[in-house]
Amino acid sequence: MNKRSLIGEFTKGLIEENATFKMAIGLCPTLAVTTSLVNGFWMGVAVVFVLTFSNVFVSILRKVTPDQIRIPVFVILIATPVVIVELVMKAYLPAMYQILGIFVSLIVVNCIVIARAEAFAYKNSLLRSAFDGLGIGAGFMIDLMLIGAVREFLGTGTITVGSVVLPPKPLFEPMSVMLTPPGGFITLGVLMTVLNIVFQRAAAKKAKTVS
Amino acid sequence: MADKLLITSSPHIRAAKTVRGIMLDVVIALVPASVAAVVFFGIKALSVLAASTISAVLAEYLYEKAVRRPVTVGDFSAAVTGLLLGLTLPPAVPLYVPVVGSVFAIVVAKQVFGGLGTNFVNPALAGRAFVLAAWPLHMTSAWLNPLTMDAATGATPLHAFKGGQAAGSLVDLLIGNRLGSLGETSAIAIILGGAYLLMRGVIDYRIPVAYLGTLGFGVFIFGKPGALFQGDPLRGILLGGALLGAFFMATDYVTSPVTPRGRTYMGIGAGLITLLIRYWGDYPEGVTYAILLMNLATPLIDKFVVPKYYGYAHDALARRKAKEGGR
Amino acid sequence: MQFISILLAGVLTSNFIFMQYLGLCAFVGISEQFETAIGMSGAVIFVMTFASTVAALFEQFVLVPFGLEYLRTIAYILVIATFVQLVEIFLKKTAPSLYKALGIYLPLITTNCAVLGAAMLNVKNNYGILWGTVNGLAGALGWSLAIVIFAGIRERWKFIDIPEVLKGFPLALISTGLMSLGFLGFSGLFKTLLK
Amino acid sequence: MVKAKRGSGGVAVPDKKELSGRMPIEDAGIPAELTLFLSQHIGAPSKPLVNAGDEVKRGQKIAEAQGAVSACLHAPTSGKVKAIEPRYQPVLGRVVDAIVIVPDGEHALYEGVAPVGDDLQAISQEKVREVVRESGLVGLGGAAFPTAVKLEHPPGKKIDTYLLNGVECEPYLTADQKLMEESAAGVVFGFRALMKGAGVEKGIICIEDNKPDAIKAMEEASKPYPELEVAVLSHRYPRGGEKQLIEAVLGREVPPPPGLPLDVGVIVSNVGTAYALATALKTGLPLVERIVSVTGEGVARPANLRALIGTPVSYLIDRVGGFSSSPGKVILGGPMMGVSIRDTEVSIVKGTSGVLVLPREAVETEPVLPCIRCGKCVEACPIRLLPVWIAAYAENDFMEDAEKMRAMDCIECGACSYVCPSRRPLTQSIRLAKAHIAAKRRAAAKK
Repeated sequence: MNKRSLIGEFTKGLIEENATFKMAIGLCPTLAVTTSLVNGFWMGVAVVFVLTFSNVFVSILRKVTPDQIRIPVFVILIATPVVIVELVMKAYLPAMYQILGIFVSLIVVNCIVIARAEAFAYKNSLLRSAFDGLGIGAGFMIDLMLIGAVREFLGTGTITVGSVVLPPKPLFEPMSVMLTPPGGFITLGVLMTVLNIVFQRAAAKKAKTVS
Repeated sequence: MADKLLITSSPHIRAAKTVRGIMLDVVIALVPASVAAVVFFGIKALSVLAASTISAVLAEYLYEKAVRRPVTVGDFSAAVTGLLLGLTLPPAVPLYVPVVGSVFAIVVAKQVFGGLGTNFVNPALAGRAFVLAAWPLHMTSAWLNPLTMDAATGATPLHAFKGGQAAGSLVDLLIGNRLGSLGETSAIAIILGGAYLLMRGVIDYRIPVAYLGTLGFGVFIFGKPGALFQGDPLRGILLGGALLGAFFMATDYVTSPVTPRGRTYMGIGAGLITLLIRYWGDYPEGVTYAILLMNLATPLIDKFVVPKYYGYAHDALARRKAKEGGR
Repeated sequence: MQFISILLAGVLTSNFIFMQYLGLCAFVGISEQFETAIGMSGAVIFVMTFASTVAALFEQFVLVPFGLEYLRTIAYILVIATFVQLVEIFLKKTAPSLYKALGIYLPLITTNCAVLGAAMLNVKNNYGILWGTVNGLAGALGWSLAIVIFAGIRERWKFIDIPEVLKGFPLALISTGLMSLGFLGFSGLFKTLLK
Repeated sequence: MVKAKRGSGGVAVPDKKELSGRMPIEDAGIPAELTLFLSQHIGAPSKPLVNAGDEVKRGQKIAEAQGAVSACLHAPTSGKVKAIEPRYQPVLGRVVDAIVIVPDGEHALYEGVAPVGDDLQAISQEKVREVVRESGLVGLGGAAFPTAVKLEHPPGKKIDTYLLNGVECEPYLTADQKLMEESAAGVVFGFRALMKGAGVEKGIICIEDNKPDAIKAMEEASKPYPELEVAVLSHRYPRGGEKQLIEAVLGREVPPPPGLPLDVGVIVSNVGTAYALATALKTGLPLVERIVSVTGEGVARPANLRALIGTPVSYLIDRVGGFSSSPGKVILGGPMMGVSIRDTEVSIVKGTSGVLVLPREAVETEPVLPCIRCGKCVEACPIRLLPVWIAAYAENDFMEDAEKMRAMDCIECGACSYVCPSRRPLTQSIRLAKAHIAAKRRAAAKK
C-alpha cells in the first residue's frame, strides 16, 4: 500500500473513512447529543481533542506496549485526555457540559477512539497518527453537526448558533419528534441512506471517468 | 390442442380470496366509520380522510417508481393504510398532519422494509405515533363538536371517564355523538365494519375478542379511581380508540402473529398495555402504542408460540421414555 | 416501591437503547442472530448488574473519601475492565458451561458503553450501592429486552428484497427508530403512582 | 353412528360433486389398446409373465409381484400382447416398462378365474390374504399402496379398528360415492373380508355428510353386522387423508413419519378396494377395472365410468362426449392432489380415481404476490405445521431450517396453496424441500 501524504491522512477521515457514514461506529453520542448543531459542534471538538491525543500517546508508546495488555493500556491512554476534556468543559462551558452529560465521559469507550488506536496509531508514526486522529475527529465532528443541524431545523424550525437564528421565524410547524430518540434514529438512518446513494453515484461516476 | 395443456404442481384450484379482495373488504368495512365521521364532522373530516388516503397512495406510487419496483397501489393496501391513519386523527388537525403521517407510514414504516408483508409495525399506527410525537398539541386538542362542527375546548369524554365521571349516555357513545378522533367516535359504525370483516373471514375473531375482553376486564377492576372492581367496562371499551384498534389495527396480517394461539396472546398483550398507558402513563389513550408494542413482540410470539404438530404426543412420549431410560 | 420504579424505568420508560442511546454498537452489531443476542443479553445482565455494584463501592470507599471524583472516568473504566477480566477467569474455573455460553461476549462488554453509562448514571442520580445495583440490573434488562426484540425482527429480514443503500445500518437505525416510537408510549408510566 | 370430531386444520373447498354424481355408473367399454405399467405405484416394479405376441385372457395374471411393496398385474380383457416397452407413467412422472395389450373384442374370461365363495364364515383368514395378494389389490384411493402389505401386518402390532374410507373429500370426484350408493352390499362384504384378513374385530365406515344417499345405503347394508358402524364427517378438505381420518374418527394421531396407522392400531382402506376384494371373492376376477370419475367443466357429459386398468385418458374423455370447450388442464385424480398431464394419450393406473378436465379460462395463472403473513395456511394445515415459514425457507434454499420446521411431515394435501391469497405455491416449495431433504438423508445413509 502506498503511504499517504500527511494531508491525505487527514482528509481520508472526512469522507473515505468517515466514522459515522462509512464505518458506522461511535453511534451512541452521534444520536444522544445531536439535538442541535451547536451541541454537535462541541461534542465534535471534544472527540477531536481526545482522538488526536489518544492517537499521539498510543503512537509514542507503541514500541514499549506489550501486545497482550495493549487494550487496557489504550483505555488508560484514552481516559487521560477524556478526563482533561471533562475538567476543562466543566470549568469553562458548564452549560454545555450539562447538556452533553455522561456522553463526554463515555468517549472513553467510544469505538472510534479505540478503533483508531488499535487499527492505526498502534502501527504508525506519531505525526501520521496525529493527523489521522485530527482527520477522523474532524469527520466525526462534521457528521455530528450535520445530524444536529437536520434535527434542530426539523425539530425547532430554526437553527440557532449563538445569537444568530436562521431562518428568523420557523417556516413550518416544528416537529418536536425530531428531538426525541425516535427522531434521532430515523434521521440518522435516512441520512445514511441518502449519503449511501451519494457515495454510490460518486463511485459510479469515478468508475466511468476512469474507464 | 393437447400439447397446449397446462402442467402445474397441485393443487389445481385456488380459493376465491386474493390480497386485493381482502384489502377491498377492509376498505368496505371502513365505509360506515368514514361516513359517520363525515356526518358528524363535515367537510373537515372529508378533507382529512382524503388527504391521508391520497398521500398514502401517492407515496407508495412514487417510492416504488423511484426504486424501480412493480407498483402495488392496485392491491389497495396503501389506501387502507391512509384511510386508517386518517380515521385516527382529530377532526380539526391542519392538513399537513395527515399528509406527513401517511408519507411516514408508507415510506418509513413499510416500503423501506420491502413493502407489504415485510414491514414489522402497522404503518398506519406508526404514522399516527409519529405525528403524535411531532405535533402533540394538534393531536390532543384539535377537536370539533359533533354536528355543530365548532371548535371544542375541553377534554374528550375518555378523559372525563378516567376521572370517574359518567362521560355521556351510552346511546351517544354508540352513535358517535361525542368528541374524539374521526373514526373512533361512532361505535356502531366500527362494530358494523368489524362484523363485516369477521363474517367475510378476513380477520380472526381471537384478536378483537382477546383485546376488548382484556381491556373491559381491566377497566372493570381499575376503572374507578380509588376503588377496585367498580369500573364500567362497556364505556371503557366504547370510549377512546380501542374498538377501531381491535378490529382494524391489531388484526393487520403482516404485523400480527400467524398462529391462532399467538393471536390470542397478541390481543391480551395489547389489552394490558392499553390499560397500563391509559391509567398509569402520560398519554390519555394507549391503543396506538399498545398495538405498536405488540407488533414488536410479534416475531417473538411467532417464534415461540407454535402449534404442536400432528403426532407430537408420540415424540414427546418417546423423549420422556428416553430420558427415564437414560437415568 | 423504589425497587419497582427503578426497574420499570430501566426496562420501559428510559430503556437504555430506545431512550438513552446507550450500548448501540453492540445492539446493532450482535442482533443479527437470535441465539447470539440471547447470549450477549445474559452476559450484559451479569456484568452490568455487578459492575454497577463494584463501581458504586469504589465510589463510596475510594473516590469520595480521597476526593478523587475528578478521576471517576478513568477509575471506572479500569474497575470495569478488571471486573470483566476477573469474571472471565472466575467463570472459566467454576462454571465452564456458563463460560462457554457467555465467554466470547465478555471481552466485548468492556467497550459496551452501556456498562460504563450505567455506572455513570448511578452517580448522577445519587443511587448509592443498593439502588445502583438495581439500576444496573434494570438497565441491563432493558437493553436485553431491546436486543431480543430486535433480533426477532431481524430474523425476518433474511429474505427481504430492498435497495442496497438501505441494507445494514440504515435499515437497523430506521427500525430502531420505529421501535423507540413504540416505547414512547411508556413515558411517564407510574409517575403518578410513585409520587 | 359415530359422531366424528372436527380434526385439525383443513379448508372449505367447493363441492362440484353434482357434475358427475347424478348419473349411474356406466361401462367404459374396451379401448383399442391398453397400457399396463409394471410400476403402477411406488415400490418395486412387477415382473412380466408374458412376452410380446402372447394371447392373454381377462383376469389372467401377466406380471408377478416382486419385493415387499409390490402387487401383481392381470389382463383386463382378452387380446394379444403387442409389446413390453417403456412408456410414460404420468403419476410417477417418468418412463417405465409397460405391457401393451391389443384387445380382440371377445372379452373372454381366463379359465383360472373361479369364485372363492360368498360366505365369509367358510373362508379362512389365510385364504382372504391369498386372494388379496393374488388379485393385485392396491389402495384405490389414490396412493395405490398394496393392500396385502396392510393386512399382513407384523404380529407385534395390535390392531383394534379398521376404517373404511368413503370420505372422498376431493372436489369433483364421485367414484367412491357412486360405488357406495349402487353397490353398498358389495362394499360391506368386501370390508368384512378385509377385516377378516387383517384379523380386526371392529370396523367403521367413514363418509362425509355431503353424500346423504351413500350414507343411507351404507347404513342399510351394514345394519345386520354389529361389528360395523358408520361415521358421518363434516365436509372439509382433506378429511379423507389417512391421518386426518384417524384423528377425526378415533381421536388418535399417527406418529410423525415414518409412523404408520398400524402404530396406533388402525388400518385404513378405500371403499373401492373393499369392493374389488368382494368381486375377487365372489367371482374370482382380480383387480382389472375400477370406477373413474371423468368430470370437470371441461367435458361435455361428466360421468363415472367403469374402466379397464390401462385405458387411455383420451378414450375416457371421448366416452363422455369429449371436451366441451378448449381444455386448460387435464388432471389424473382430484383438483387438490391430482397430477396434471401433458397429453391425453397416457393411460390410467390402478390408483386413478378421476380424470378431471378444467377449461382454459379456469386455469389462468394469477401472479404470485409477496406473502402478507395472513396465517391462513397455518390455520389450513392439517398437520399443524407452519407452511408460511417452511415455504419461505425452501424458496431461499435454507433447507436445514425447512427440515427443522418439519417439512418432512407434510402430506402435500395442497390446503395451504389453496387458501393463499397471495397465490404462493407453498405446497410446491415444501415438496421441493422434501425432495432435497430426502436426497440428503439418502446420501447420509449411504455413508
